[in-house]
Amino acid sequence: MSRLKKLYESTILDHNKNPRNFRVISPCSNSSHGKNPLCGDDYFVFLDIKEGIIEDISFHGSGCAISMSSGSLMTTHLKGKTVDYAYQNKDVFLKMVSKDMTSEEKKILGKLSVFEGVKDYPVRVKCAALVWRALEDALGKNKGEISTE
Amino acid sequence: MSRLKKLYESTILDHNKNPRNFRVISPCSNSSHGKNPLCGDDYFVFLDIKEGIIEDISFHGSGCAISMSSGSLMTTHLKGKTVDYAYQNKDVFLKMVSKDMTSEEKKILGKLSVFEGVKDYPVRVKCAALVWRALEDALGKNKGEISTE
Amino acid sequence: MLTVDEIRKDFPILSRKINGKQYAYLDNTTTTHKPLSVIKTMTDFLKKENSSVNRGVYYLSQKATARCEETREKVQRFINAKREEEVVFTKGTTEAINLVATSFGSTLKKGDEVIITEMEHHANIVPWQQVCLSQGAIFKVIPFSDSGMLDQEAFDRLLSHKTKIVAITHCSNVLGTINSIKKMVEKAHKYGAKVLIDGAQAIQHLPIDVQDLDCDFYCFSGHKLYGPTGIGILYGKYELLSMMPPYQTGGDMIDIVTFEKTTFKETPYKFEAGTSAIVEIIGLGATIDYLENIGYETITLLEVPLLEYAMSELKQIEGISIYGSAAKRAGIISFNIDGVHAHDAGTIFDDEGVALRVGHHCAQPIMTHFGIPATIRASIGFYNTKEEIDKFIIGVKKIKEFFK
Amino acid sequence: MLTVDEIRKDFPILSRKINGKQYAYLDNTTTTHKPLSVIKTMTDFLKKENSSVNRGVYYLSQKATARCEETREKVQRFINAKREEEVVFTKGTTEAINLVATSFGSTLKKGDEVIITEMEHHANIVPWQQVCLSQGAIFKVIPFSDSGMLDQEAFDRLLSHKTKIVAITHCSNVLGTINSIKKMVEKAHKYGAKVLIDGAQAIQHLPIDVQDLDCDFYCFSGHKLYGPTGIGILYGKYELLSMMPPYQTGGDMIDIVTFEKTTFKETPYKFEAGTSAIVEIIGLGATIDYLENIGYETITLLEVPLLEYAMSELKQIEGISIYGSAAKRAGIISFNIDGVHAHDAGTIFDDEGVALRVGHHCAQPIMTHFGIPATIRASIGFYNTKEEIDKFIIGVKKIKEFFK
Ligand SMILES: Cc1ncc(COP(=O)(O)O)c(C=O)c1O
Ligand SMILES: Cc1ncc(COP(=O)(O)O)c(C=O)c1O
Repeated sequence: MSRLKKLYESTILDHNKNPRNFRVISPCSNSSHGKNPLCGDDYFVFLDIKEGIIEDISFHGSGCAISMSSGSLMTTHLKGKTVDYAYQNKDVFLKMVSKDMTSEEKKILGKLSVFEGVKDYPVRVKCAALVWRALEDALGKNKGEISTE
Repeated sequence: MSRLKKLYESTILDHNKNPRNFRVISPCSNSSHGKNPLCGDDYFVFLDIKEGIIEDISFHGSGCAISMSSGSLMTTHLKGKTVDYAYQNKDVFLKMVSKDMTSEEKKILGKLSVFEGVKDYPVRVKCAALVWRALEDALGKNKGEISTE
Repeated sequence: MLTVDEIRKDFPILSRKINGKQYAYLDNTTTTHKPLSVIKTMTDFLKKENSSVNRGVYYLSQKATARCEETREKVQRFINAKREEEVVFTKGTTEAINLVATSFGSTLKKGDEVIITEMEHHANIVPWQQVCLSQGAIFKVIPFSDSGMLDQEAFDRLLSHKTKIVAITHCSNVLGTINSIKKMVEKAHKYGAKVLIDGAQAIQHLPIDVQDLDCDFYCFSGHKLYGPTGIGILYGKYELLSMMPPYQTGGDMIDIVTFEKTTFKETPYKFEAGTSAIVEIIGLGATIDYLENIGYETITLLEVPLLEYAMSELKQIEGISIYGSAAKRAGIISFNIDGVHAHDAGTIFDDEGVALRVGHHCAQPIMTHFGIPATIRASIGFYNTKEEIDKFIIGVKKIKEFFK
Repeated sequence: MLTVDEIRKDFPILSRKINGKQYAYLDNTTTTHKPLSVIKTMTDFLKKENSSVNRGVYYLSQKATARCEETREKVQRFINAKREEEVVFTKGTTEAINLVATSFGSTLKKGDEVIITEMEHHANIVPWQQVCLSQGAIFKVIPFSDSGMLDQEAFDRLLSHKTKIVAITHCSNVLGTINSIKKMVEKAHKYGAKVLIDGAQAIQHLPIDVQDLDCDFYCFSGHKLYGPTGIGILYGKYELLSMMPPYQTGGDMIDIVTFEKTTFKETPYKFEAGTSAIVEIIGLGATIDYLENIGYETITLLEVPLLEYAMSELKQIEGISIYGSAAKRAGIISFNIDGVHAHDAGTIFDDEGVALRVGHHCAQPIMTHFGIPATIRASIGFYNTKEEIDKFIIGVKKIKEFFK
């Protein structure tokens, strides 16, 4: 069970029960729709970006504890930050959930490193990554739709 | 080789080299086209029947030694005989090439019993049977086409 | 009667430790394990008799051909088909349904109707949707009730002389419901409609008699019947198969090929283009031998008490939603634990050594019906034990605890 | 370099006595034997790791999924495809060609042209004939010369901007000819036509580099590559596979299913409906490992001297007609003995312990070309020996004697 406790870290369980920024921003400057048809995870990510700064960010939808808490922690982590910072964090996050990290990289992610346990569960990687993929898509083009499986 | 010598009995080899009744009867009362696409055996059987008597019978086409000699011996065996006799011989012949026979049945077939060795070669049964199947078809309807495989 | 302990000796994989953990295998709906006799038959063939079929005059090739045709006979007997020619080898249920939807479906005309049910697996939905699109036919759906029963009155209303084909699953792979096929076939036939039965799940649990059911087509897969992957069966009534055009084309299914025109063999060969899945066909033959030796009576006697036990234990746990409660059902239990996403439950079951499936089970319309993204599904085979059910129930309780 | 004696240890079936007789297996064009490592990989999976793919969150299911995807990567590397997504699992060459003829073929319009060659296997004739019939496209054929060479000038004349697809065998299963694919692809591409290569025979003898050939599709079967039955590969360029509609539909290849509309996954999954031939895919992975370990250089060094020896011995016998004498050729020898029907010869070869094939070899147009009903075909694999060729030559002489 200890490996499992690492996956379902208490922060994760908390953010799953009480997801932060779990709402729709409308109108917004950027958004995307991410879904994983295999397990039914399905989220929208909304951003309000002004001059390179993420002034507001939220997400909405449904899915497993990993994807839900990932959305909650991602939005918490990125609010008020620059778009560049978001891109950088996305890269490091996606690396973390599948590979080993340097301690430097770990520092960048801060609280997000609670998702480190995911890399021991290859089939759950896409759950943690889904909202980040949607974020990437939203940043790239203004409205979009993506699917991970 | 002895099993093989039984299959390729000397009568069979002879009738293969010098097939009897190897010609077209035209016009004729009954005919049929029999083929076995797998090995390319391809024969026509022609009959001239008057009042239940096979006044003339021939075959033409190409194929292996077993099918060729079968055509030659069948036509030799049936010329001048009744249609009923042909039907009866067909049944006994088809039985012989796949099952054991009684000595009585063997007597009916006469020379045709040289094909007894075929039953040890299941894939060759259809070669021996082809002209007989065509005969059956020709007797049933007036012109036809059949295929064995 | 064989006991489960005896049967489990034929499936050593069931007691194998994986990463130090012994799994309770409760994913028999997805695929089943294969008895040693089936594995050995396939291995022996590969090691000692490997050869192609329908082609050679030499000994091994004749023998391989005979063994494949022997399997056809075994299947014919197993499902009580009238003739061998009614048994077509496919690569699985999905291909069998695609074959019928494409070949028989090519006779559909604009305005003709195809009826399926709301509880179908995608394999028995999408091919019909596609053929309706291409032929301009109309696609209709029989709904089911929350208890998992097909709405027979709706079926009566949907049926008409426009109905050309009805495609129904014999047993739902999510709800476990065993549908009243015989009655539905009778109704459909009154309107001249043909009926295809998706038997992928049913044949694992019930003896099948296609003549008694009087269905026009019946499909199933080897790998869900304790047999090999890569092989399945399409049963079709002789008159129908005879008049249907071929599906895939190529070697072994043709009569004569010229560049102007090609003529095809008779059924079943005209539907079996290319080199057959020889080893898999031979393995399927051994599978049928194995199942006939156990017998469906024994299968029922082993499975039903396990299903009843699992259901009664599960119902005693609070906060569990179970989907499907038909009276006639197979050992397939779909449920959710309140407040827990099925995918999270799946991960914990794995940790606990319970192999089961979570997701939409290729039956998204059933998820839509209940307004859920996924279910947890435990499915019982004749080789499962009460201890394995206990392990599963403990897993459910741990998950509740974990996410409370 | 591995010697043939070492290699033969991997194929004990080659030295097995059948009815007291040891066979020279010279039917490698029809199907090949499987090395022990392939059989063991499949058996081990069935005994220890059996599970379904793409679905489960539990350990074995994840592992099975990973192993199937590993095979996809191996195939990609083996034929030097650019991306994994270009490798589609099918049940064999025949299905791969049918897939392209149906899916890509659905884009053909009235008056478009499809070019094949006179030396194709039925699998690369009939699907194109059928799609031309249904789409109103025009079917054209590149003839070959009596020596078994494609008429390149005729090809130049047939090509035009109307040409949409050219389907050519890499290696003729009757004549042994290895066609100049790269040059022909180049010509076809000048007119914007796509090229499908039937690699069923070639890949047994030659290393394949699809990027170098620049072909658009390449197809082959496991069972002709010393691997399992029931599995084959369609390689297709990513851009083409991406834009092509699905072929069969059902589970595992869909994105979202509602009764109104279904959306599909990306390539390769959109072409892989239903439960995969898991065991066979894993066996194909082991096959590629085995072949890479031997290496195509060794294969050539083993096969070519046998072919040359067999040819020179055969030519010394009077009254033999050999069909095909291309300079670049594989170890496939088709011939007839004057005055002896191929089928009679086949029976005597069997008696002599020589396993080879007689018939039209699913290439009736080649028979028509030479005005013959059938040929005797001996085909050489890397595990054959000089002694086996001697046995074959003795067989030829005995047959002549028998029917003299
Ligand atoms: C050149 C060629 N193409 C296609 C095929 C068909 O392959 P399969 O029967 O494995 O689908 C064969 C073998 O029979 C062949 O030799
Ligand atoms: C009811 C039902 N139909 C069809 C299928 C498809 O079977 P296969 O994937 O073996 O083709 C399945 C299994 O996935 C099923 O449960």
